[in-house]
Amino acid sequence: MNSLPVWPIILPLSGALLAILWPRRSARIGLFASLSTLFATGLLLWQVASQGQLIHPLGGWDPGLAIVLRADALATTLLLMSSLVALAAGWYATAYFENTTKQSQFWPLWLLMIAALHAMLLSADLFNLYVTLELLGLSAVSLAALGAGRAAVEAALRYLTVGLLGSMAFLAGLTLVYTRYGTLDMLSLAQVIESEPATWLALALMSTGLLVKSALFPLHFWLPPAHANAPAPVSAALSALVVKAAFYLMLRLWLDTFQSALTPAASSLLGLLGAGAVLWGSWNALRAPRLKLLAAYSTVAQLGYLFIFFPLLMALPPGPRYDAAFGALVLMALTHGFAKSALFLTAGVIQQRAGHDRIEGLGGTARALPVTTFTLALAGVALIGLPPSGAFIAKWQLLSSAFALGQWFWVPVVTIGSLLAAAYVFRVLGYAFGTGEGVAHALSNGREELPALLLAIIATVVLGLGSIIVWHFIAPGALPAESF
Amino acid sequence: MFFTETIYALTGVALFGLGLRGSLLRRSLLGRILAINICGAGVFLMLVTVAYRGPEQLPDALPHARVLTGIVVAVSATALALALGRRFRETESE
Amino acid sequence: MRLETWLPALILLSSLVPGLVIFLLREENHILRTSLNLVGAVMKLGLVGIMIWGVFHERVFETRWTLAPGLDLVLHADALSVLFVTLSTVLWLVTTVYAIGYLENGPHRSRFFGFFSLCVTATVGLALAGNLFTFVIFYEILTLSTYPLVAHKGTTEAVRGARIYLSYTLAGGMLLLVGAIWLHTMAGPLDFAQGGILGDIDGLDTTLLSWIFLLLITGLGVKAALVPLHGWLPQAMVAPAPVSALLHAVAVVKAGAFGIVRIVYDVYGVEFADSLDLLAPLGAAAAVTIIYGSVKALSQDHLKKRLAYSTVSQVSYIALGTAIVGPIATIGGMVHLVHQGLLKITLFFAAGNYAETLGIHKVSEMNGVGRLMPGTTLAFTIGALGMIGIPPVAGFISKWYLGLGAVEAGAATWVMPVLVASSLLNAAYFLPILYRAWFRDLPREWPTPPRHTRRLETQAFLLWPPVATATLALAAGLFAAAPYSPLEWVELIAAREYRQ
Amino acid sequence: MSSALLILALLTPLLTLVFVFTRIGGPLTVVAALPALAAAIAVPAGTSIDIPWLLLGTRLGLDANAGIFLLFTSLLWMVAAAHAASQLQVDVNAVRFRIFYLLAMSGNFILVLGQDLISFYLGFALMGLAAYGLVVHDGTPLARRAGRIYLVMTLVAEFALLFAFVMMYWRTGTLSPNHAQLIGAGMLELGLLMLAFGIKAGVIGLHLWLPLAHPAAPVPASAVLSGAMIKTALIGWMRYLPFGHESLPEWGLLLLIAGAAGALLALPLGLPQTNPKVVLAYSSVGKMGSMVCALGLALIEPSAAPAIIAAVTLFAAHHGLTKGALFLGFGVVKSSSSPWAFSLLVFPALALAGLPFTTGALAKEFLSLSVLGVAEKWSWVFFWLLPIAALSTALLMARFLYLMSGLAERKSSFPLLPALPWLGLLTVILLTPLAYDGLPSPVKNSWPIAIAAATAILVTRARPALLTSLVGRIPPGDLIVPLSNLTARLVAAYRLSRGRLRAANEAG
Repeated sequence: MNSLPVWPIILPLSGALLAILWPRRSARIGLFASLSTLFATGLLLWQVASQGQLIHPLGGWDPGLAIVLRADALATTLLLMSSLVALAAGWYATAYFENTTKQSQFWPLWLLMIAALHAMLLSADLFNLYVTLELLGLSAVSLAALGAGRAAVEAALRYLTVGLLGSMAFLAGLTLVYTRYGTLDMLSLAQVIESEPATWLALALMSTGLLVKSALFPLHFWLPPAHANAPAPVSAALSALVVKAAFYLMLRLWLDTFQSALTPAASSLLGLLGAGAVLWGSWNALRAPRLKLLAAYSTVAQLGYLFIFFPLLMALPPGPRYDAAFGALVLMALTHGFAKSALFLTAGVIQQRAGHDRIEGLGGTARALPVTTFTLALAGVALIGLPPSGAFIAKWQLLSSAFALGQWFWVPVVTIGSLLAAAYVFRVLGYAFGTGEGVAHALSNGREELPALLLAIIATVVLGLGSIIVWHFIAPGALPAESF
Repeated sequence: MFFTETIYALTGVALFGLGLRGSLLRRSLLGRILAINICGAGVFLMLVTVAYRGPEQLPDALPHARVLTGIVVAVSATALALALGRRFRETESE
Repeated sequence: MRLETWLPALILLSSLVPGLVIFLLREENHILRTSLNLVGAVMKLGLVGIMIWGVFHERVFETRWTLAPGLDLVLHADALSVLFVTLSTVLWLVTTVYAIGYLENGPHRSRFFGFFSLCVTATVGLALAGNLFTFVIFYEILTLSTYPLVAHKGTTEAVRGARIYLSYTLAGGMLLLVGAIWLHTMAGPLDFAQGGILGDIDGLDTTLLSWIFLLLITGLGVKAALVPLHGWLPQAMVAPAPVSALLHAVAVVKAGAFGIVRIVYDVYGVEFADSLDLLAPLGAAAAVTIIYGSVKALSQDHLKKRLAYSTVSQVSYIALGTAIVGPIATIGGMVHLVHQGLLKITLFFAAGNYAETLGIHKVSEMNGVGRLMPGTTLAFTIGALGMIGIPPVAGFISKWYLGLGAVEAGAATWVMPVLVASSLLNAAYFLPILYRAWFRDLPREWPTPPRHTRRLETQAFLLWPPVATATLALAAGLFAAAPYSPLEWVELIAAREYRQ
Repeated sequence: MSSALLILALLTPLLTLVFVFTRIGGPLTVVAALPALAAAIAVPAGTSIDIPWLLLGTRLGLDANAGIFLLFTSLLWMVAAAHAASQLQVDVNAVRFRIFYLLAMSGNFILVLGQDLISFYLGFALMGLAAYGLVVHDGTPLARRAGRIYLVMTLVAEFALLFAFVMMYWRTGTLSPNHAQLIGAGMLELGLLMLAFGIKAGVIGLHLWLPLAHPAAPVPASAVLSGAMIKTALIGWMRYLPFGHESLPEWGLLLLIAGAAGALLALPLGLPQTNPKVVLAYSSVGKMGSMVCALGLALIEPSAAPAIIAAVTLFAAHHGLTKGALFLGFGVVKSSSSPWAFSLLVFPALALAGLPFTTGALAKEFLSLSVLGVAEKWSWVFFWLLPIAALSTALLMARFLYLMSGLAERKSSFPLLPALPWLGLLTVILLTPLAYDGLPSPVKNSWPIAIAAATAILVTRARPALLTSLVGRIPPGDLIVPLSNLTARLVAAYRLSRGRLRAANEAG
């Protein structure tokens, strides 16, 4: 029964292979594969919820040798998010790539990417992480290259070179860890790690690699062109899942494996970079001329928020307040995932309807595409962190921990970030509500707008009102105790 | 005897450094791809030296397996980079 | 399914569900949309009636829903929240009728009524909020749901006005949020309790509490239009009449004032706030706003702008009542919450009628309007007299209690001149309008030919709401001492707020 | 029964508002005042009813002098209404006039009958604002200016009264304080009270609106304005100053001096006027001055208070009726300009001046008795004041008659129908002295009339250059003219500076 973690990887992989064999029916295969992956993830989630962490060494080898798959609460939650977003984006992709040759090229790469992503989420071995990271990078780059025109190819190339450099750095760090501790299994490593220069160097190298991949502030230059020029469903996956996966690895390394080797200085550096990302990303998003560029910069900003959690989590002693903050971190990651993918899908719908996605030319969208505008508004609300969305509660916890720890610095950063976010979201809505003939064609069929709407509703209503599930599942420690 | 391992390790590090410098500074695409490959080779060399457990014991098999996987990954990455480079050159005209 | 736990949620849903359904309706099915609106409004009124009866018999209604560790969404019906819920429900019903008439064949009505219902849901949620966390949530949702209403017309200045409105209220909301989180972290979950909770928690650093109070009041001050933060109100006059009526009399402005009342009475506790001498600056700000609003209203020729500035000054009466420490001043402040709502909504309905039927927007164009539209102008007169504080209309009662409260608190020396000055200023900018309407004769050429229906001066849906709210205002004044009147209810609240 | 009558007295004017649009609206306004008249006669003094749910708990009732006030006020409202019904048939704004007339009437009755602070204030405010409608009725620029000045001063009076009542309610704790509870009023409270009722009574200095508003209003309205409405200030003072329980020497002195000044200045201000109605207005200022002076004395000497109050009430009744008759007479003479009507007009003029066997003499006698009885050092003031006041009134009446004579040239028949209500009023004034026995000796106070008649004949014959040059020199409302010019210049300067300011930052 404990072979469940394998399925979320095998199903998309086999789907990719079948899609290559029958290119004409690739769309149907792709959808079926995504659906079955979602089902498998659901099963895994139910299993983990009832029995806790699940370890599954592939092929029955003993831990030293085997590729070990570990499915704990955090991994399965992100797994669920990625399969949901993948399903919705895939569903939209069938309409987006309708009767174009790209349909058959899109699906194999898409399913490969999902497989790589799921493999990375579940792997518990550092080298395994390197391989899956690389796989994810390659598939993401080729998907990004599917975009029309020279700009897409150029952006994909820069994404590839930067990605490879990141992986090399990760590999070098990995080697140092192996020379020092002789094992790469994360669970056993956690007990053995000491705080000493060699470990710091290893962690620094690995972290740099991951920061490049997750586009944290100074290393974010490759993300906006890549995400802006990629086709809408691809950029939705890139922003919501691929970048988030790199962040997930940072989380795993800094909070689990290398927990004891960390110094407050390191985590506050991360926090500072996060703060920079929030301000720089939001400022550029406000000045972005195109909707997808705005969404890309907004991703840079939102990731900044996630990194601001690091210094807080580092400073909090384990206890209800730590669990509350950790739950908030996961909640914010989830909300951003759903909201950002919804935003990119709507951008795709608008681009196809209006022929361009220049924000100034969005006049009349509210009249022509009411459902899309509503989705845009909902996604915007989730990005800003206004009440009905999960991000609101996450930001409440973030600021609450900041106040509790007396780290005042994050409060103005988050406030200004949220206000800037409000500015760029409502700038878009202002144009959408305005007059003008930007979006000429009338109503599109439901198939295109529905996935984005569902994602946006998850981000705002489900995660907004049902946010307590995250704490139940991820950090039960925070709940019953009303002490703090 | 101790001497050979450090040489290999040092050359590994040197190659990694050179590859890194090359990939950052080179402007031509081909140059950057080659530099990344050198960087990769450097890391693989380090891995191999780690596997060496003295003259009398057999070297540790795990790093060797990892080097093989690393090489496969590096090759596929280079192939993708070259393909994208060609496509990029083709679209020069746009 | 015990009633006590589900009634507040039901009240919320009774406007949320119709709102969401209306969003999906196409423009054509007019009947379904109108019936949905009215059914929702009437049902909500019924539910609120049950709640009033319940609260009167000391039954506790509370819906609790945990959103995060230590953060519960609480809808709790105490005397103060029921007062505000009743006001907003009654006025929402009237405004819905008015809006149906006003937007007779305008564009985007589904979108309008959808956000309209969302806005009232937010207001009712805000009123029923049981703790500061819930209050902040609905405070922000209110901003979101009113933005599209202000930008409804889609013209450039409508979008510009909406943008200014949004930037003010979002910034205010952010300040309130940060203050609320800070307080929440320091003092734990802040469930509103009669007489305030911070007084009992010892070991709180008072300077921090003062800073937090400043943050909270500034955040709320934006919506309550205290002077430096009132800039958005005249700009939001670009919205259609039912929206500006709703914004000014019921939802947005009242949310700010109600928030200030909640913070001072149910979070800090008025004695504790006074011991930190936080109320004096609040009183000063309110006084300045009262005078500033009235003076600015004098020079506005555009009717709705003049009413907007009058709102700026009138809402600060509530803040003034809160700032004066004493049960009678509290009564004055809280009862003005209801009276100002009734009076101001009448004035805006009348202004809407003039704009819609006769195409008049400016005061200078209102010559002889009384002869053309006697019903609306009579309602306008009652509203205006109420605003000035002439008995028997409701405004007088609030001014009487505010004056009395000031004397009781020994603050008569500075409150009395403010009240007298503002009453005179109110007279100075309302009576000329009445003079023009009743005494001046009709100009020869008319802006737009008046569309006379056979019997009524304007459509029934537009005429009856102002007349209804005017009679309500008159009744609230005339029968102030009667049981179940707003004054009686407020006395019930004020008595509990003070710990003898 | 009596309580029903009281409520009816209040409600009928408001109910008739509904019929005001119909043809029978006019006559109905007359009927509206009937229940109040009946209440004044039938309802025994001291009855009161509590309505807890109305306003903040109202108490309606009649005490001793309120009965007399109600009597002559309702009579005057009725007669004036009848006169309006006959005269105003042709006027296009008749409906609007009736609305404001009825509102003012109900305000007046609520004020008289309302025992508690809130209903008194309600009456005060309602009457004040409705009267504006009457003053501005003709719509001429003069009327609008008079209306504006009247409104501003009335509003100041209203809000001053509101906050005086707030402090009084806070101090006494009850909504209807009796004289005993009123002791110990603060300086601010009494000051606001004096200001409010001073404006209403037209005490000198605060009288600026009176000579403008009364003439500007149509005849029936000015009759009621002069006859009934300014008397409400007296009711206010009598009810809300602690007469007989506490001596307030400095406030009493203030009232005394202001009253005396009013009485004395009325003559020099009134004589040069060219409009007869303005002369009457100034005579009202004079008469109110003497009444206020008496009340001042009552404040200083609590022991004399009850007698003085009774006398002042009677004097107010006399002045109300005669001044109303004079205004109505002016209306009849002006419209018909028949010498018969003019001759009839002489009678109320003489009555006002205190002709023996008329209400004038009676009221003056009672007043002097109540005032001179006081042994105190102030009695010399009255010893001189009363005769001079009488003389000035006589002279003013002479001036009035002289001006009226110019109007009554044509030989036309006596207009019986329109003058009927006026005649009814005259008979009432004629008959009231009979109700009181012990008439004062005729010779004692007829000398002022003799002197006035002599000077009048002398002046009309000789037309001394000095006097004629004075005619028309003082504008009606005297002080208000320089004052309003000053404010006009101030506002202009403010707008100019703001305009320049806006231009500057537009240019900048």
